[in-house]
Amino acid sequence: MNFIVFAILALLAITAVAIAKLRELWAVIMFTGIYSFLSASWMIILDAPDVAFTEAAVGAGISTVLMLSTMALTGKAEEIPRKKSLVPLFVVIVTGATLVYGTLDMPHFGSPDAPVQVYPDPSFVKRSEADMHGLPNVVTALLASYRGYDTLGETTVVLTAGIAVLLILRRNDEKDEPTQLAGNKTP
Amino acid sequence: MTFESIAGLYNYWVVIFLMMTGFYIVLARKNLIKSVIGLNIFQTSVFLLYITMGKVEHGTAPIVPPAIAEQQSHASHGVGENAHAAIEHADEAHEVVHEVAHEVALTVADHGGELAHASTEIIYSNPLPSVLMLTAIVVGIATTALALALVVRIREDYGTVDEELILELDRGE
Amino acid sequence: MIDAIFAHLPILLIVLPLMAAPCCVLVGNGRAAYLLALVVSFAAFACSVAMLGETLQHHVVRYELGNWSPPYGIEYRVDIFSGFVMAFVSGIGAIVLVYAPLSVRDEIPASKHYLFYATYLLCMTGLLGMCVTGDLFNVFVFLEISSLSSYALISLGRTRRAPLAAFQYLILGSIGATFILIGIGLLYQMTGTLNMADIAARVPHEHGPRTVLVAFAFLTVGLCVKMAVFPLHTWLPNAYTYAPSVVTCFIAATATKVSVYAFVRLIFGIITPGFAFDVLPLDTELMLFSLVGIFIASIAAIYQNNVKRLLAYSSVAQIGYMLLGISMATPTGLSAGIVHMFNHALIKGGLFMVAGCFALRLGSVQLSDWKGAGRTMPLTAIAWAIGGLALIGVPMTAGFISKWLLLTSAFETGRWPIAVLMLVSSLLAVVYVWKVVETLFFSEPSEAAAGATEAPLRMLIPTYLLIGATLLFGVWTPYSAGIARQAAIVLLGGTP
Amino acid sequence: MSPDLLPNALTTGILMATSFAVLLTMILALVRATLGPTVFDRVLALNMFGTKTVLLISVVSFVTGRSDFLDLALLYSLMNFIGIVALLRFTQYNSFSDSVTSSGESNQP
Repeated sequence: MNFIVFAILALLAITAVAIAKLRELWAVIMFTGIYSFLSASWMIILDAPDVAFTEAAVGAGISTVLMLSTMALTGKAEEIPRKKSLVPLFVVIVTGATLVYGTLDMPHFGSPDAPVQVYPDPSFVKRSEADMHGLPNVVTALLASYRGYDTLGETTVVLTAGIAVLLILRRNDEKDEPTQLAGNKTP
Repeated sequence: MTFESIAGLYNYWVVIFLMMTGFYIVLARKNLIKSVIGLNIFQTSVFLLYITMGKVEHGTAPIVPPAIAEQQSHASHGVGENAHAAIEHADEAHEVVHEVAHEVALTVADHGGELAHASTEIIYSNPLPSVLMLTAIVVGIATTALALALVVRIREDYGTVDEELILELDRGE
Repeated sequence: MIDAIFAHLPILLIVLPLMAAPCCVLVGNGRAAYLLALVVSFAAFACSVAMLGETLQHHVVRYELGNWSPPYGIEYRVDIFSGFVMAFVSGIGAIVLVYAPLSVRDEIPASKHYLFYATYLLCMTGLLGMCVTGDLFNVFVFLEISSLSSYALISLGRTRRAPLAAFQYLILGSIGATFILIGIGLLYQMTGTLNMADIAARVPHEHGPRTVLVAFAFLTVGLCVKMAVFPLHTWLPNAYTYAPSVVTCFIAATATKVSVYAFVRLIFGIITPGFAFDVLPLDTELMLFSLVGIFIASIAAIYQNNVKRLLAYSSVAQIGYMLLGISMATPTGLSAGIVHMFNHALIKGGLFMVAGCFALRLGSVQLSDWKGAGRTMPLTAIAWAIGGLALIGVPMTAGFISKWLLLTSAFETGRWPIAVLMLVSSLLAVVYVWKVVETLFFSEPSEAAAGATEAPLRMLIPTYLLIGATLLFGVWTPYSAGIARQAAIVLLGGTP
Repeated sequence: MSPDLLPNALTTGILMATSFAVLLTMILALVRATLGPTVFDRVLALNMFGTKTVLLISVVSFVTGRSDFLDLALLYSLMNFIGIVALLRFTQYNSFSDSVTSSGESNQP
């Protein structure tokens, strides 16, 4: 199994760098889809098939289509090459170094006595067995019960985004143009 | 820095590298669509960070195999009965009694433990990070959709999606 | 029946605006949506005042959602501090809605009105949700609800720069939110729980503080973006300037305050002040950034010719005062920070309302168009003068109370230089407030101002409600500084 | 996990070899996709990459003995298909987009 993980990690890194380097936007978008696929594959190996499922459908599916259609609306968009500033690179390196520094005291990957695995006791899996009367998929059980309120919030986020997109893209009819346009108005 | 800690942490470092690549794309790119893409990569990598946390060695996905699940649903109803009774129970209640169910119940009978602990020998990874990330993925796509709508709007108004050109247009006003 | 309602107050507060928002979309009519939003926002205000009353009696009100007890389920945890913030956020939300219709009709196309009110309610839901919840991940979810709706609201501005400002805010805001998500993840990894009180109890201070430290740093940076603390404030001036007047009033008065609330919660409720201020030298850093921010933003405000932009820079400066109070970590200092959140919400809300009145009548927020408007629109102009005095911190106004508390705290902790710097920075506020007052009263009327009439009563009354409140809370403080002090004592671990 | 769900040594060996081959193909496809040079090279390479991901998931699900992950592979292939169709549509109707945006601009007098 190990070499599969290594290979997927390497592919992920290559894809990320390729996305940063490439200029043709459509290729970048497709690579973003690939990136989502790859991370979803890794998620399967990390025992999170539900997230992998959603990431593949949402990350690789919906967002790719959204981006491609945006590009269709905005016309051919190629990045204009410019002299690069070093400030972003500096910020990113500092942030990354901070994060790496933070990992030094983390429980090791997969460690069974990490706080995440030992607390709360009984674990979510055990608890949901009793509470959900043996619903097989614990993730679904959690999503709808203990963290059901987050799920309501998630639905609200989608509602917000839907209303917001309507609000932004809706065309103004001629008749209901604002009574005045910016600037001089004498009532 | 021992080899052990490198072996234990390299996953996180790769994830950090991925996150920072996404972050760099957001900061460095002047094309609005590309910024959104960078944001996407950044967020996807954070999902990976969470999922990495939930994984436990020799663990498996927190989906209880159907056979065991059925066994458990019985167990949770019949707490207090002994293991032997449960086997009988399972036998008569299900026409298709799975081997697995049988085995698990037998193991439990050997240990004399409680039925609620029927699945102790399977280690499950922590499901909570998965649950959180399901929410976060949806939040992420909502943000992307909103951002792209704004990009379309900006392009309608300015005729370009390049931030520097737009700022030049604004200065020229 | 009443008991049942009281038992479910915390969730009612969120569910009311949340459910009203899709209803607004469904009715599809601007007027009906407005009435619905108005009723619901006042109901939410009533709920949060009742909630505040509860917390004043019992100190902490807990509500387990779906009866799942923490750490498994999500818990609502309302103490005096959150009750106070909720009360003024929903109160200002309601008053801004009273003010809204004429300005909205002027600035936003009619076909979008019902969507506008729905988004407004969602924004309010998000802000209130951040205050009420006791679960860290839930904070993130509600933060995103409020952020997404505010991006959309800002993009509605009349000029083409509004969508661009919203986009820039979206990018920075999402980076901030992602930082917060990383911070939450690291804290979760070190503790195994997401419940704030539980994290506070379980967070390892001795063993392995490096991860906790980084988690804290990321949460701080993320929240600083949302608070618009000085070096990360770049989104704020454009967003406030180009957003429709009503949106600016609401967001300026509430959104940054709720982020400050989350930050205070983080320091005092999760990481504990001992860790934040003793293990980490956060107090000195925070003080430094806030002082630099106060000065740079105030000076920037002086040079602005767009009144909304001037007020926006002033907001960045005022956030500095709040952080200054928080960083002192004494009961007086913290209560100064908290009461300044409230006072500044009143003052800035009021001043942006004044700007909205002028924008309606003069069609512009450029200072050059406001020349001499004090003669034709005296009531509106006087409201500006009063609000400006409160912003400076003149005695008998609300601004004085918070600055007085800040000064007291600075003296108590022996930080003389800070007291002096604060007084100097108040002089900068005098300069930019006076600049506008001078334009309004002492220059020849511009073409637009000469023909202008007084702002309509429907807008003046809510404006004067907020401006009057700044005078009221300048002399009568049991319900502003008094509650803030109790909240501060509870946050610092005492009993009021 | 019951023993009969897990593959035996020989099967594991074969599965490992398969995944190795699939991964190698994925890397080659990715290289082609990055280098280009023409649009069609890239589209083909990306499509192939997606297909190989589906294969990899299937193999992994057999290695770990959880064949219930196979429906994920199905979803992946579906998404891959949608992505490629969207992409091709875009490359075909590239000119179409211009007319859309120009009509958008004509709204502003």
